[in-house]
Amino acid sequence: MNIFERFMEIDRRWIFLAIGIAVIIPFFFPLGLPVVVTEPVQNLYDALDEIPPNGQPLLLAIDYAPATLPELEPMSLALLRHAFSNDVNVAVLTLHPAGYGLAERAMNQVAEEMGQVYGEDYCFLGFQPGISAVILGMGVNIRNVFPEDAYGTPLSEIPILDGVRNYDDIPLLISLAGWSAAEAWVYYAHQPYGQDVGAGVTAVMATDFYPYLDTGQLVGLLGGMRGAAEYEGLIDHHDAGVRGMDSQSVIHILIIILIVLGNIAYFGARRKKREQERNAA
Amino acid sequence: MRREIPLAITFLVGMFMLVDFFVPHHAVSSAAAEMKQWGTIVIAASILLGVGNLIRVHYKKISRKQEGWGYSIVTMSVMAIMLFFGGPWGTIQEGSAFNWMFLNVQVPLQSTMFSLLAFFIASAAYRAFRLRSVESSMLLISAIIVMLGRVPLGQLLTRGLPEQATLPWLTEMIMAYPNMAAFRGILMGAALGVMAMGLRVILGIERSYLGGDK
Amino acid sequence: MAAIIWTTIGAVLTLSVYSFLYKDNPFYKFAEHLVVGISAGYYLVIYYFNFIQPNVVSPVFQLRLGGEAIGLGSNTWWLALIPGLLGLLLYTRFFPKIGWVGRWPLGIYVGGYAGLGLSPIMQARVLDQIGANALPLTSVTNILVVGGLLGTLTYFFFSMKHKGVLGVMARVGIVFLMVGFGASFGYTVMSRVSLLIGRVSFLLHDCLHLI
Amino acid sequence: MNQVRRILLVSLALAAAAVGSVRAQETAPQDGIESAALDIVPPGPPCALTVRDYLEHSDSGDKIEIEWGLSPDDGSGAGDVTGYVLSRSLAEGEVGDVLEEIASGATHYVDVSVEPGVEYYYSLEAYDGTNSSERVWAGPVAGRVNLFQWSRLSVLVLMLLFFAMVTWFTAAAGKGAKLFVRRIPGLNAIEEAVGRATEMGRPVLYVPGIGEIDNIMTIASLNILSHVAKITARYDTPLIVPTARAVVMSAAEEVVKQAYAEVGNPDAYNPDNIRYLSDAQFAFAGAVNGIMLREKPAANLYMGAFWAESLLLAETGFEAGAIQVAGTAMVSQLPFFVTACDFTLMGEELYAASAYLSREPKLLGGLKGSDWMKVVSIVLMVAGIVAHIVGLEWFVAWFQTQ
Repeated sequence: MNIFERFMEIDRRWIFLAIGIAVIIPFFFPLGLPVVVTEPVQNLYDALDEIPPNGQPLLLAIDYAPATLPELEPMSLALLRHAFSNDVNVAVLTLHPAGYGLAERAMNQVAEEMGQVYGEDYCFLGFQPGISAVILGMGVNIRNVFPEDAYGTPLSEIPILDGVRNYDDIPLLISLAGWSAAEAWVYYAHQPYGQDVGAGVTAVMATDFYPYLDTGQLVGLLGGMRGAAEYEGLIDHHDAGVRGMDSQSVIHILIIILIVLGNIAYFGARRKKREQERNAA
Repeated sequence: MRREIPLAITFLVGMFMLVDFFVPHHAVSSAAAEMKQWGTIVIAASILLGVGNLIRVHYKKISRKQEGWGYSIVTMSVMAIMLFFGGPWGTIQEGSAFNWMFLNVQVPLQSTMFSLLAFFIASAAYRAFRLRSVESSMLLISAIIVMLGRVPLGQLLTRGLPEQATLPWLTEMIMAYPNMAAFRGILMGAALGVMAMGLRVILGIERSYLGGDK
Repeated sequence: MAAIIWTTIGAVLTLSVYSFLYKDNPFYKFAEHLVVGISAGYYLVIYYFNFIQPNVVSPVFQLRLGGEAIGLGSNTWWLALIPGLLGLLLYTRFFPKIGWVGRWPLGIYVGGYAGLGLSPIMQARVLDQIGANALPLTSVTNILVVGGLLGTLTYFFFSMKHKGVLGVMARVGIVFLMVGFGASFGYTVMSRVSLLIGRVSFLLHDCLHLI
Repeated sequence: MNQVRRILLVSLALAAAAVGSVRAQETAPQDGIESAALDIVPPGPPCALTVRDYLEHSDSGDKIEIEWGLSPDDGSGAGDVTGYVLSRSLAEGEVGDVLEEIASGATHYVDVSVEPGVEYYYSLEAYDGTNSSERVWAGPVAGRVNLFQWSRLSVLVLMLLFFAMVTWFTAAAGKGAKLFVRRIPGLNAIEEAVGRATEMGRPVLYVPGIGEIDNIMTIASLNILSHVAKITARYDTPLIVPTARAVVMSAAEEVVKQAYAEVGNPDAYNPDNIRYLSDAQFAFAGAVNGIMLREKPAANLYMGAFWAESLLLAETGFEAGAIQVAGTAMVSQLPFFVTACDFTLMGEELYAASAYLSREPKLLGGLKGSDWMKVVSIVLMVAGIVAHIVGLEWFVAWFQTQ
């Protein structure tokens, strides 16, 4: 067995160890590499930027569960920071039963950081079970589905929701989800009611959403931690997204090096095999 | 009779839901909404079937002292604890013991299992991406371009080149065109497959899910 | 204090799962059986309180007692009985004589969702996609998209042999599929690494306070 | 609404300030506030108020469209109209409730809150901040319930065409017409994998995905499961089916039990091998990984709807040395199955496989119908491209339904 063959059959635990080390190192030695903004992110940024201040609210559906938190929470924070710094009102809700605490956490963190007042700048509608039924119901009247906010206040007593009846009064809706919720908003809010929908999804889901961008069913898209990092760049507030990108760089390069080494070993081993065959013949 | 009734129900309900899409009349949509609600309740009610199966399998393991029966005790006892916290004596609100168990045990366990994928994706790439044939080369090349184009370090590699030669641009191009075309093809093909099968389900030709024919 | 205990438990469980990367071991087995047990209890409780109680139990009991109407389907209290009964029918399978009745709720559920899905799928996944793909062949990218879709669709022809023109097109389709798979594989790496970063930051930041 | 009110308030303040400054030049001010004397001239009324049932999109009869001409003082004339107040009532001559305050310059409003079939009367007045114009009236009008969503006509047409083709081929197949179906490479692999497990005397693991039973992929998977169960029943190979949904578990039990009975080996059926593990995605994946490492199946079949757990399963299965065949229409998971498994049924192949395996002519008819629908799709697409070239944009717009 020559070195190539041995490398071909390398115990994959060495690969695991290399990945483990590669992800930890940038936590201690940040690289701070610049992030290039892509078009779907820019489009979402522009759509939010065009919402008139202190008027009809942005509807932010924080639909993620804990499993996709590291990718999607930086998006929530960046979007909320952008909205609040433009004085855009925000109504937050969630369609995921496990999303309640996460939505509240992101909302409260940014609201506190930027001195926003509950009810006058933002509000939290909470969770309602049933995905399509909730989305379709809101198209008729939001109050049918959410008669009161998450803390029991009737919606009519929340100033920023004054005069907000259904999607006609929502300039933009953004769903952040690691599952099919973002698609459900497209199907049940955009399709029947023409609501402008933007989405933030995990990087793996982003590929599924490209067709929707192309057909105009989505106004913009944030894909994974990278999307969050780009948005953080646009609003000039670097956070977990940009920090995580350093670890990403290192691991991506590591995997590519592994693939290249694997191929060198593959061809090396194949050549040796051929030589042996020739010698045998 | 035993076979016809469920098939007739399937047909009627299926056709009604099909019609719902085309008829804006609120009588239809509210009846459809009601039926959707029923569906979710049926599924919610089924959970006991599953948990019953789980209990049976683990109970057998424990009573027969099969290999690993100690772990079965773990499963059964934490389930009992969760039921106790969330059951009639407990509450499931924020800050309750039930919620704490969920947030501090189940959530970290699940997300850690999810994150194992970071390791597995590397080992799968190492093993499978070989320049063996035209097809596997295409797989490898597009994967490498996209991997480089997605991260800042890859972007630095082609900085200064005209835009059409930079890795992020190439990545966007691959994602937006060939990738989209391929996925649109799969999506359309699969949609037709789903529709043909859905139609067979409504018409009662397909009935494996009811547990076979007889 | 409580917070420290819970964080420590979280850290120990996290490391137990990672120990699986080395090999199957008692720590992993413990974590695996723990999460199965917890989630069984969790879903049982959540399904009851989120679906059964508000939509079946409450309407039936409250409305009969003359309370306020609640829940989505609450026009009449007996309407709420129907899904409750359907749910119960699932359990007739344990009684061989009436077991066949258990197929009714399945029929409603599967038939309903099959019917519900058909038209939106035709609309969003076929018609809209055709419309989006009807591009004037004036640029390289448009030709790529149209050609790629034609090829991929051809690959999925089942009732014709892939020979001649059809064979060439199906081959083009496979090449497009492979480029697409490679691209989305590469695209996904980032998402998976994000999760690992999340866990590592939990270990380093929340547990060990190193950063 | 809030915004309208704010606009009204701001315009009112501006108008008052403007009036104030004009007056200030004419007469010497006694004191600043008094000088802003109130405008006592009401604006001219809006003209030609018309109401009609909203027709543009087929609605459920809950919308009425209202149009009017601008007040002579809106934009021209005194130019001081700040908005319009629209009211709605159920009886002629009655003012009823204020429905909406509409900013000046608008001539159009859609009331989206009417009860279908009920007759309403509308009245509108112009408003200049202090005075209201005469009221203009219109009505009665009722929202008519539409029975068909016309914007979805193209969907219906294609659905009917598709159904017709499927039914026609199904009927033809039923009458004995020979339908050719090409070989699907992954299918033989399933049989080979099960065969190898039998040779090695090790179990077969069949994962029907984590989709609910309403997911068509799950239904296709149960079809394939029935076929696999028949092979394992014949050779007495244990078949382990872990599930993530209780209903899928009970359906899988029925399918496997049935298959064992059909082959004539009902005693070999072991109910403990059809297991519900967990509704939670990764708890399920973790437990299946445990089965792979501890019960050492020699063949792992993954058929159905999979999400992120796909690679978790497939990589562990590879490490455990099993032959792996996957099948899914989840586009996002295909890359992982393709790289980590020995064979993969991609997209529509999963549905085709389930029809193909049953070898029932009725099911093959559906395949033929789907193929012809692909031809129709391609023809439509080419027609769309031609339509773009010759400028018939309406053609493409017709099947883009939003």
